[in-house]
Amino acid sequence: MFAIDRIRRQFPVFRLTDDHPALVYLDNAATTQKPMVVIERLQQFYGHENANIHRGIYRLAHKATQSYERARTKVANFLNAKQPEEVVFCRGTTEAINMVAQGLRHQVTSEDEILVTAMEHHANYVPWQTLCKQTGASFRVAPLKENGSLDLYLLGKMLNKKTRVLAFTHISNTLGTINPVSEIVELAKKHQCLTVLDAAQSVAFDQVDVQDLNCDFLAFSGHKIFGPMGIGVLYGKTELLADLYPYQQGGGMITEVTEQESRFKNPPHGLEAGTPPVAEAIALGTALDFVSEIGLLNIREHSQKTLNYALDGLNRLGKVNTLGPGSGTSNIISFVMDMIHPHDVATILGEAGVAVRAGHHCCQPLMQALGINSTVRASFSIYNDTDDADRLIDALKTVQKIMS
Amino acid sequence: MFAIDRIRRQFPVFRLTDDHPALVYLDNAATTQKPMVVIERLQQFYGHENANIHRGIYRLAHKATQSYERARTKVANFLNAKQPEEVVFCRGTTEAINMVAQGLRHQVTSEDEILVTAMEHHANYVPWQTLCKQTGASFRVAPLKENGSLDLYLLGKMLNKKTRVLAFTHISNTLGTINPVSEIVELAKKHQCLTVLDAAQSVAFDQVDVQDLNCDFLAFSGHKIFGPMGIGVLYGKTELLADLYPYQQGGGMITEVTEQESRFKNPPHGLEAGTPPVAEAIALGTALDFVSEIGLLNIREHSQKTLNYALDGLNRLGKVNTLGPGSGTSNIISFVMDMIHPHDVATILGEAGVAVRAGHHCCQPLMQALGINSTVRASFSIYNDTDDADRLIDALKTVQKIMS
Amino acid sequence: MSESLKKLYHDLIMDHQRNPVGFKKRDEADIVIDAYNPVCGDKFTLYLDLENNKVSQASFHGYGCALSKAATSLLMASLPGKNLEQCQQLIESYLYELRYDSSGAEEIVKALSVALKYPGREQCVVLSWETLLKFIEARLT
Amino acid sequence: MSESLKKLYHDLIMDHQRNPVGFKKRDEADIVIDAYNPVCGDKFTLYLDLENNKVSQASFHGYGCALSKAATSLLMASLPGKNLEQCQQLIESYLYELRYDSSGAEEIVKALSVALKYPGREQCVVLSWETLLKFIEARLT
Ligand SMILES: Cc1ncc(COP(=O)(O)O)c(C=O)c1O
Ligand SMILES: Cc1ncc(COP(=O)(O)O)c(C=O)c1O
Repeated sequence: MFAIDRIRRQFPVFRLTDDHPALVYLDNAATTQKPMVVIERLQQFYGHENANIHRGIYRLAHKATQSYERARTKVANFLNAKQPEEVVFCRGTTEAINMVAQGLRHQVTSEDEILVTAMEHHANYVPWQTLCKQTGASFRVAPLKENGSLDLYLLGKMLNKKTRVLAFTHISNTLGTINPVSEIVELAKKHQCLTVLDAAQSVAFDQVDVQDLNCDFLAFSGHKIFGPMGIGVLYGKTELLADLYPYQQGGGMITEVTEQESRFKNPPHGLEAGTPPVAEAIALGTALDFVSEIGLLNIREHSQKTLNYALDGLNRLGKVNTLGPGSGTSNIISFVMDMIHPHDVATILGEAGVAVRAGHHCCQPLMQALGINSTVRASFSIYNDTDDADRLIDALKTVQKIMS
Repeated sequence: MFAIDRIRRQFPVFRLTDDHPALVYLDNAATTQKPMVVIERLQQFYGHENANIHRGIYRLAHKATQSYERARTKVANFLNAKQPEEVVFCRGTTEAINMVAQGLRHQVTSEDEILVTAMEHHANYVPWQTLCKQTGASFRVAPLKENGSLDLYLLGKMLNKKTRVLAFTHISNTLGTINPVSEIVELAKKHQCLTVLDAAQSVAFDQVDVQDLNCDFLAFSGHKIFGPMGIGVLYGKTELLADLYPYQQGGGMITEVTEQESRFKNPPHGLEAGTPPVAEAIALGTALDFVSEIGLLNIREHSQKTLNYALDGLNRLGKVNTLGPGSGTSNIISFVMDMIHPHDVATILGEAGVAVRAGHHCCQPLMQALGINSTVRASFSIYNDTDDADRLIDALKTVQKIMS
Repeated sequence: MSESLKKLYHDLIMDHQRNPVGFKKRDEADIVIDAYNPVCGDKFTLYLDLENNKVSQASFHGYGCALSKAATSLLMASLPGKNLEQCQQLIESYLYELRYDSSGAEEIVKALSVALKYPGREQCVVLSWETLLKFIEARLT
Repeated sequence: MSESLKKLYHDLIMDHQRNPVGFKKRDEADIVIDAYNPVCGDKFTLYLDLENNKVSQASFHGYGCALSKAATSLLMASLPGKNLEQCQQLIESYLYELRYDSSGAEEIVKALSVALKYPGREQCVVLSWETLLKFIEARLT
């Protein structure tokens, strides 16, 4: 049984105070709230374990280094990576993808093609576009079917022996569409093409197993899975991480520096320049423990159930169009209301204490493909229940009343 | 009066527990300890104010955005920048410098020269060396005088009309040498050369006024000034920030994306791709408030006094050589002991509860210039007192006894 | 519905949004200006005709929220008969009232000024006005 | 001084560090190997002569901490008279004792194994040994 009350109680933000009268937080795709254990882990580190890592010869520094590396192991286990060395800590999904794109820059030529999809977040679109501008490679965008799902047939046809990278998202942060990752990776592998998976939305929704999916690189953000901001993960297969030119250079990633040249450590440390967010990495480890304890199967089931309940309510409202093929399969739903602008919806919802996002959700190319300007997005997590969905629907009724 | 007891009490790490029997923390150049206000600010944000920024239309997101931007203003005031827009948040000094180096890449040619000094931290050395390898520009290193201070005469001669960038440190993290920034900037300005100041060690020691120093860019790390890890600052003059190609691309820094091209926001937001470390930026603002309340003049005076007290003790010990010209002028001191390896010193000190650093301090070129392999470094901050210095000296006596 | 929301989605605003003044495409107009906020996707095109240096006709078309539509509609309603200097003055005083002091303003401006109290909504009520202001400033110098 | 430190800076170790076995440069040796850890800056050069496939002379020179010097000195003392296979076995059992079980080891190995309990000091006691092991493994295959 999924004990929602017990889970909610672990999130201080939902405790009723004058500041936050009964928050209905449905903006989980932007960032999740933080459970007490994660907040306390930060507090414990900064209050009692704080030291820089990197070969400190005193106990505090040694202990910090060990905790940091233990967090790496936790991430590796969470993703079922082959070894902790496949896990590079970085700021978040955005930095992880930029690290790969710029790390490949010295290898990419004007003969090459880079393929992304029309449903990518700007973070998995613009870095590749930039790489193409820098190298002369061709930037190609796999189109969607009319229902907003990826057209696998056309994707397959766009892949060819020139395709160096296929970068795509696991779950669309706008539509909630779940892409068939294994199938897409298999298509790419036929052409020896590198696969970069944006897992920002999937890691907190479903079990993500990198060996099973067989993607070459994967990126996610700690703050979207109950962890702190400023920490994220680039996973990469060992030999492929080693091929990346270090995105940043500085302390901790060096073996030797002379005036003539520098030599860098192997990954992951060779890709982590400077003082990393040690406390944040450790607290991310705590967040992953928290998730594992609840169980991703339970999380998926619960979020789907809650979202489907909300979806029913939306459909009964009338004059609401839900977008994309994924409605009801993930924890994200996007919709537009007849003749009512998403910003007006979000303002009125916000006033009713219901937090949703309105806009293009950093997916302008997707908006262009769908022929719309913006949507209202509600995204559900472990602490949302049917009461939250009811409050959402009630508030939408108010919207329709005001705007009619 | 500098009320050291009152200050120490604000740092939980110094409360005596079984875990930390009377820690003597002299590794402040690596990272500083955190006061309660900073830890509590993080707790408050993650527990009650947590939301992503970037145009959220509900109150929580709006408040987070405001707090984040208020932290930017605090940093600007702290540095006496002309406007908040000159402050870009990033992970730390290392990322800030890499942002500048890579941001200039499209402008640098094989005709250009980049000048650094022989006392730079790897973070202000290797990114420039890399930029030179990428562009064919010449990498030049200004030498030190025999006493370990910068040779300003030779520096002036190495500057010429081809010099695009002069990157140098305010305070050497190894020797504690304080460089005459204004004088050096003036030399550089004669040749229209960009100046990049590594202020990682100076912001927590002395008032740093960017208008006064007139440097073009400046970098520092939050974790070295009582703030959290994972947050740092790139300061840049407005029109120069605008010249940098965005180091990273993703959400929040875009105005418009089409398949053909993308347009970016102006700095600072155009240089902050993806979800930034919002909580950490806000807590950095709290840390700067904390510093300002104590007063940098007081901090400098106190750290110098404590360091000089320790220096006396060191000199009385005998068979100890302090390095560099800066001994006693900053809060950092490096030394070597006759016939005793720094690692053995640090191990024995560590066992005595005295935390110092031993090694090359991410300054291999400096070590080569000094003809040594490593040093022992003790660095002092506001919570260190003469008792700490006494404990250091006592422990060094033990070292000499064991190793004799 | 809260008092504040009632003010924001005031009848005066909703009237403008339901029946906007001069909501029609006129590609043949003397002056055609795009008021576009790429960040939120709102985009209006403003069409002005000048006769004897005065605005003889003003209309607009495009896509935006209730607030931006009402604000643009109000702008269109206010322009006819004014020369560019007068238009400039009008816009400047609108923006001033909105941002600093709407106590002496028309009821509809008072209503629109409530938008500034709402997260992320300021752009909606100034977009068209500021775009036209920039255009006029460039024209007049 | 704590008990643990007494063990680490044991007399046996300090004897080696004060009077290391075969501490001399011999550039003319049959085999010259650099044992270098760029991260900490320690660097020893190992010099070995072979006669009838056996180590006839072993010496070293360079810079390192007390522990790395003692560990290298012990290595030099242990090599003479052994062929490469035997050297390999010797090193492997040293590394095993150090890391997993020093209960049956010589006193000095027991002392050196204490280094593994100290932050950042493991490299010191294995650097020369592992470097030579790698060399021998490459030679023998
Ligand atoms: C002078 C100097 N520059 C740069 C750095 C790098 O700072 P960070 O590791 O926080 O990026 C440091 C600290 O290690 C430093 O002392
Ligand atoms: C699918 C997807 N990719 C990338 C990102 C960017 O993540 P971050 O802002 O944490 O770097 C997000 C979140 O905004 C996302 O939803």
